[in-house]
Amino acid sequence: MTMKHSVCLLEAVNLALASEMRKDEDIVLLGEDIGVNGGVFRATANLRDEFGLKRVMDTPLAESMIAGLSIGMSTQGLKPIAEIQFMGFIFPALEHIICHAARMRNRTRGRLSCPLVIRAPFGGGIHAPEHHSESTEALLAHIPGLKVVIPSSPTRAYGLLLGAIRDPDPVIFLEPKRIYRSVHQEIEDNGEALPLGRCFTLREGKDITLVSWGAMITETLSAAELLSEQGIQCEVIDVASISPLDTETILASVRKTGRLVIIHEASKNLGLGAEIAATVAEKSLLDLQAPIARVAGYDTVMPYFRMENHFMPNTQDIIDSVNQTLEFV
Amino acid sequence: MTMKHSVCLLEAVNLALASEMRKDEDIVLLGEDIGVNGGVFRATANLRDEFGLKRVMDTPLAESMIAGLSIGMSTQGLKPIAEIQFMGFIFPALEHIICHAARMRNRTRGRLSCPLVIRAPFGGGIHAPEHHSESTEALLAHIPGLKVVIPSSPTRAYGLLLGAIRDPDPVIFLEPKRIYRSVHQEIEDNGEALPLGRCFTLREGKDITLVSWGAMITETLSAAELLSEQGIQCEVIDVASISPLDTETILASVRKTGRLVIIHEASKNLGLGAEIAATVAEKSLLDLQAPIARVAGYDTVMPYFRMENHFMPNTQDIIDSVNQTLEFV
Amino acid sequence: MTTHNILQYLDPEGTPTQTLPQWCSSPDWLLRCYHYMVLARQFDTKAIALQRTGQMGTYASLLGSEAIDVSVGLSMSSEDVLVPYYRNHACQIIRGMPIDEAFLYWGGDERGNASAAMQKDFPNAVPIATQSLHACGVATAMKVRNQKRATITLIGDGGTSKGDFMEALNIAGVWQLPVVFIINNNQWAISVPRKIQTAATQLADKAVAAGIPGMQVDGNDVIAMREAVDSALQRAYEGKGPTLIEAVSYRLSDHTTADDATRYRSNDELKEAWEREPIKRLRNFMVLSQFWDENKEQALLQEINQLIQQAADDYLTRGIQPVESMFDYLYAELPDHLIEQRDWAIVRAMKGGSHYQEGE
Amino acid sequence: MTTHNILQYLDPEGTPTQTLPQWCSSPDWLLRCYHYMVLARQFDTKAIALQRTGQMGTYASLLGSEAIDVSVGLSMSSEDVLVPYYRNHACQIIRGMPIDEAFLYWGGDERGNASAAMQKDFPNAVPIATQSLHACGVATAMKVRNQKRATITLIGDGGTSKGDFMEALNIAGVWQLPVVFIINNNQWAISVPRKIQTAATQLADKAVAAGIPGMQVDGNDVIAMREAVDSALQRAYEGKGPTLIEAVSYRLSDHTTADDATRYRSNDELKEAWEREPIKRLRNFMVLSQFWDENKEQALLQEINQLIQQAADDYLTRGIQPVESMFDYLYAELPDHLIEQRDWAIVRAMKGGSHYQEGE
Ligand SMILES: Cc1ncc(C[n+]2csc(CCOP(=O)(O)OP(=O)(O)O)c2C)c(N)n1
Ligand SMILES: Cc1ncc(C[n+]2csc(CCOP(=O)(O)OP(=O)(O)O)c2C)c(N)n1
Ligand SMILES: [Mg+2]
Ligand SMILES: [Mg+2]
Repeated sequence: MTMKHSVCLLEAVNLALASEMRKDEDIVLLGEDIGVNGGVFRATANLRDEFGLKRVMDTPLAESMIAGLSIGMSTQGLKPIAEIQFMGFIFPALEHIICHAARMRNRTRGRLSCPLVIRAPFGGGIHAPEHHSESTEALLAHIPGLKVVIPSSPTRAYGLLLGAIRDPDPVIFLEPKRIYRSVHQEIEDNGEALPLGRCFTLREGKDITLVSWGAMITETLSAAELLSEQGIQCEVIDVASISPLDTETILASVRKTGRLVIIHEASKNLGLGAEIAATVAEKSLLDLQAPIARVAGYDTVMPYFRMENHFMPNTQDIIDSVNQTLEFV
Repeated sequence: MTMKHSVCLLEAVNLALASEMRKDEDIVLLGEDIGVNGGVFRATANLRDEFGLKRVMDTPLAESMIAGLSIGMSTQGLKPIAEIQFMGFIFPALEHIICHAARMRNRTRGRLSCPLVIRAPFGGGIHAPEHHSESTEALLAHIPGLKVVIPSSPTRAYGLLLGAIRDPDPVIFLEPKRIYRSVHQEIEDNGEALPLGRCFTLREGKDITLVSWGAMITETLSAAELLSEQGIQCEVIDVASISPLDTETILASVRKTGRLVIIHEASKNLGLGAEIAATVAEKSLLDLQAPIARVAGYDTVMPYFRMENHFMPNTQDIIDSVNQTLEFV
Repeated sequence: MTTHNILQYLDPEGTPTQTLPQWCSSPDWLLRCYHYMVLARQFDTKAIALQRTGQMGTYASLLGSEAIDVSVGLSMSSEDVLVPYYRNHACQIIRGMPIDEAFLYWGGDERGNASAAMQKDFPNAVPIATQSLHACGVATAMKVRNQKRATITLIGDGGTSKGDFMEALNIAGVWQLPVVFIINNNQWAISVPRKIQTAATQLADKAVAAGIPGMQVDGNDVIAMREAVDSALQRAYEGKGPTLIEAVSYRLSDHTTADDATRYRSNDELKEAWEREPIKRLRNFMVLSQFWDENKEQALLQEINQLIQQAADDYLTRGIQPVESMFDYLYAELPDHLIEQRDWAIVRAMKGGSHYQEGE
Repeated sequence: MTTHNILQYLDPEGTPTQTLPQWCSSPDWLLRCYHYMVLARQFDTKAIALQRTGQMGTYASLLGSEAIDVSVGLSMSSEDVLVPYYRNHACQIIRGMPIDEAFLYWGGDERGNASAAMQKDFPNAVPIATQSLHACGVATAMKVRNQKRATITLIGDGGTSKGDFMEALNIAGVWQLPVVFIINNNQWAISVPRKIQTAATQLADKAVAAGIPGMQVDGNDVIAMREAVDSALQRAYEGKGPTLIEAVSYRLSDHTTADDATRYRSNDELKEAWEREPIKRLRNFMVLSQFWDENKEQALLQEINQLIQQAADDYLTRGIQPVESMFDYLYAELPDHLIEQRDWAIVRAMKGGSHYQEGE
């Protein structure tokens, strides 16, 4: 019998890590402050005590190094799960991620591969210092050979992280830190993974399709709830795996509703919303009864925290956009 | 009286560098092998001889360093023009480009700024080794605070590079190496810059809009020429400044033609084509008489050179796509 | 392996351990130094109080690095350029950053980096070790222009592990740049102790890889710090190239207000470190030298208390920036596609808009 | 500054400069070594010829680094892992890479990295210095699993300036990893001479920054190379941690076939470097030791000539990969959105398709 745990998203990450590390000796964790300290957000709390120094490694401060080490380890059969302390510090690791992790299997025609997970908290809304609030997931989603996964609830964090760890290819697992602790859910630690590469339809509706991921799912669901009180039925899709993208689910929904609003926190220009909109415009143009709207962050630098709320879309913005899209004739 | 030079794109770059360096003492060049060797493609040939060691600096091998140095210099009033030997090696420099060059002005509310240019050859088609053929311009175009410019002819290389050097903000200048030497044009070295942030309409037409940039402009123009023999009039737009994007020119053209094909060598998923398609789908949906088509590289890693031609779109692909778009009713 | 003898003039009790430099016989510099060290500490106390009461954001305390910050601040000329990391508020204040704007930065407001008084000094840098390279760029500009100026840049012990730092030492060596690298070796990088950062005997050894001089200095001893920084600056001014100074200190605070250091380090270690702290050491020496007494101490504390309180008040009454400031400093000129977004941001922030906030 | 004495046993003429290791009295190892060095050189000659005649792509010659490559290849056990840079074809061939597939790689075909015979060795790495960190990851896997194995990774002198290399030395030092770093200091990074890379006296000094042992070795002297590599491997097997070896050589070729070194370096320097080249040195010593004579030389040259010719023929007759191979190795399983692109690629490559090429 497995126990039920009432956990927040952050604890769900911890639960999934512990659960899988018990089953698979090849899993090792590495990153800055993940050991004794249990991570600056405590995502790896207690794991050093349970699994010891050899499986939970505090590294010196160097993200390029963390990625490079992970690549080396993964080719030899270990399953590294690296933490980048904040997504704003992932840039030094990009050369390794783009040139090696994403290419090893292809480059060696399958002789070597890089089954690894790189976890990083991302997104704004917690009044953190500069570079602690970015949403640059689109940069990673553009790279062939990577998978990029973003959970939006404790349940999906648990299931998707297990899916990411078991995946034979490199997965970037981005954790929306704004909702790290906001919601608790009952989770059974049953080791059941959720599939990567699939959207989750969180709410069915016939009037309009709302597509989002990560922390913005919260506002998207609130908007859908409020709109339902006005008789508007929104279909809410959590993209979850932003790469590879499950376009089928989105297209099917748009075929049904004829209207699409995409919501994301990242800057609008070349955010993932662009790809979703382009794909729909390419494959389902005739199904559209209104222009595709994107509710997104501005094309400017995420401001320091005193103004960060002005940058990020909120529930009202989504409602406004939905109303506008519905009014279009 | 200024002299006319018959130059290829590569020589146009050299001409613009020399021309502006003569006028502006603050301009310095730095990069790997740009000095005595004049650059692996010879873009900086003879400049070391003319301007000396202090203005043409061979650096040790480290791209993060090249970008970091450039940032430091530019804040103090120098105008560094850095060369990254191939765009495939720009990744170590991204932290500096994204976190500092693109943000310095904003971060200091205008007290400091980073007027610098980072040049890099990019794109496939010259049978080069791995990592010498990528087109990851979309990564840079997603970053607020940068400008990203791509010439597609000797004339535009000369004019746009002058524009980039004189720009008060950081500009990434990507040179399509496949057409480095393919075409010669007569250029008057008159120091006249072309504006950044503007598309160039290379050919007017009423039937369909073709949007492209860089080396693919060659195939796009060929396709337009061949199609014109069948009586199809293509409007060809060279985006040139992929960030900030001149959406007005594109939208105006689509309003006229009602049909749009976007052509790029980079992977399709989240390539710049996605943003262009999304913008059109958002702002000009009702003008569209057919779905927006993207003729682009596959969502896979650019293969080693023996197969690179299979990856890149060609003239026939563009013609096919245009015909398909025109047939749509 | 190399070993450098650590440079020290005062022991933890403020007693000289060797013949002091000539300038120590006059109180001038020492008094200024003490003034700013006390100011630094009071700034720190106030900042933490503001954070704890929800009036400021996450804050990186400089408790324990006052001697480093202040000696660097005092040794630099206004012509020099400072390229700081995120723990150099005291140095920044000495160089002209208004105290209220130092608070403002930690309050999450870009105007904290904007003061014209900061001249060409760099703003705080959060991405670790990147500043080391920027400093080399700044120094290159000085060198290209044949100026007799220098650049000083600071970094933590953790930061020395990141490639950028080593790339910076290297280019400074090859190009013989007028730059001084100062490592604030406070023994901890958040929860990671110095010995887990590197197997190098001393952080000053990093200099060997770049063929530049490196030295280890007692970072709790302002006299040693001044000597080291002055001579490094002198070398830079004279075209003799870069210097690496490892200043050995201890992070007496949590990493930031978001951290809880008791989770990973022992109380004993902390208590012991307090024995070596820089302010007491200098005060003892000044008392010993009869430059200082309890009356002066009280007067100073009160003076600075007022200064800090005033700055905090100024900070707290500073209104938020207009929402369009998000756009207005991105480029020198606003690109067309941002005009629409800027207008929209203004509308959203207005009464009735989706982002309207009472009282802004 | 540290200074290491360079390790050398044979002078440029092949005359011993000090007492030789015991194993030198038997011809076994030396003959194998010579065999592979000659093979390396003939491979090189053939590769350049193939490139010049348009039958291969840009090629990085290993002329002048035969002693380094071969001694490393021979010293490693098959249990060890090689993490090469792009100039280690000889080492890769010794470790099992089929010679025709070595050509294939430079012919622009991913199958050149695919041979099962390469086991867990890394493929060629074009992005400079990244391999140093991969090697540390490989060595970490060995250490975590308590295996008595080691990792060897190579890099150029230019590569030592990139942050990754220093980060790699550093982590290897902290974690005491079973890894051997070998710098092929061939004096040039394309057109940039060694002295413009770093002000360090020796590249071996880079080790000091990481607190690990470093040594400088004559990279044209196989005996010195074997001694250095063997003892570094031994240290690694025994859990004593990493070693840095700077192998001093000279790039006798252009950087690659796309380069023209006469643009930036003098003929005199090159001529002088040829005096020190590794193959002649070993041959002279073997002749001196009566292990070798002209008959043997001719027989060997002919044997290897045949081998290389055969490999080149095999390479040239190797068909192109099926176009769908672009997709089939991207992920373990083809994601849905690529099915359509894959089908499309196949159609485009077929007769009548936009990418049809005669004879493919
Ligand atoms: C590139 C990068 N990675 C990670 C972080 C997160 N981080 C902030 S401070 C810190 C520790 C820094 O320690 P140290 O360099 O010793 O400086 P100290 O804070 O002790 O003064 C870390 C890991 C960061 N800011 N930048
Ligand atoms: C990160 C990166 N930057 C630039 C290049 C281009 N490049 C290829 S080889 C080379 C010089 C390398 O010199 P060195 O490390 O001394 O090795 P060598 O070729 O001399 O053996 C350069 C700059 C690259 N491959 N990777
Ligand atoms: Mg520290
Ligand atoms: Mg070299």
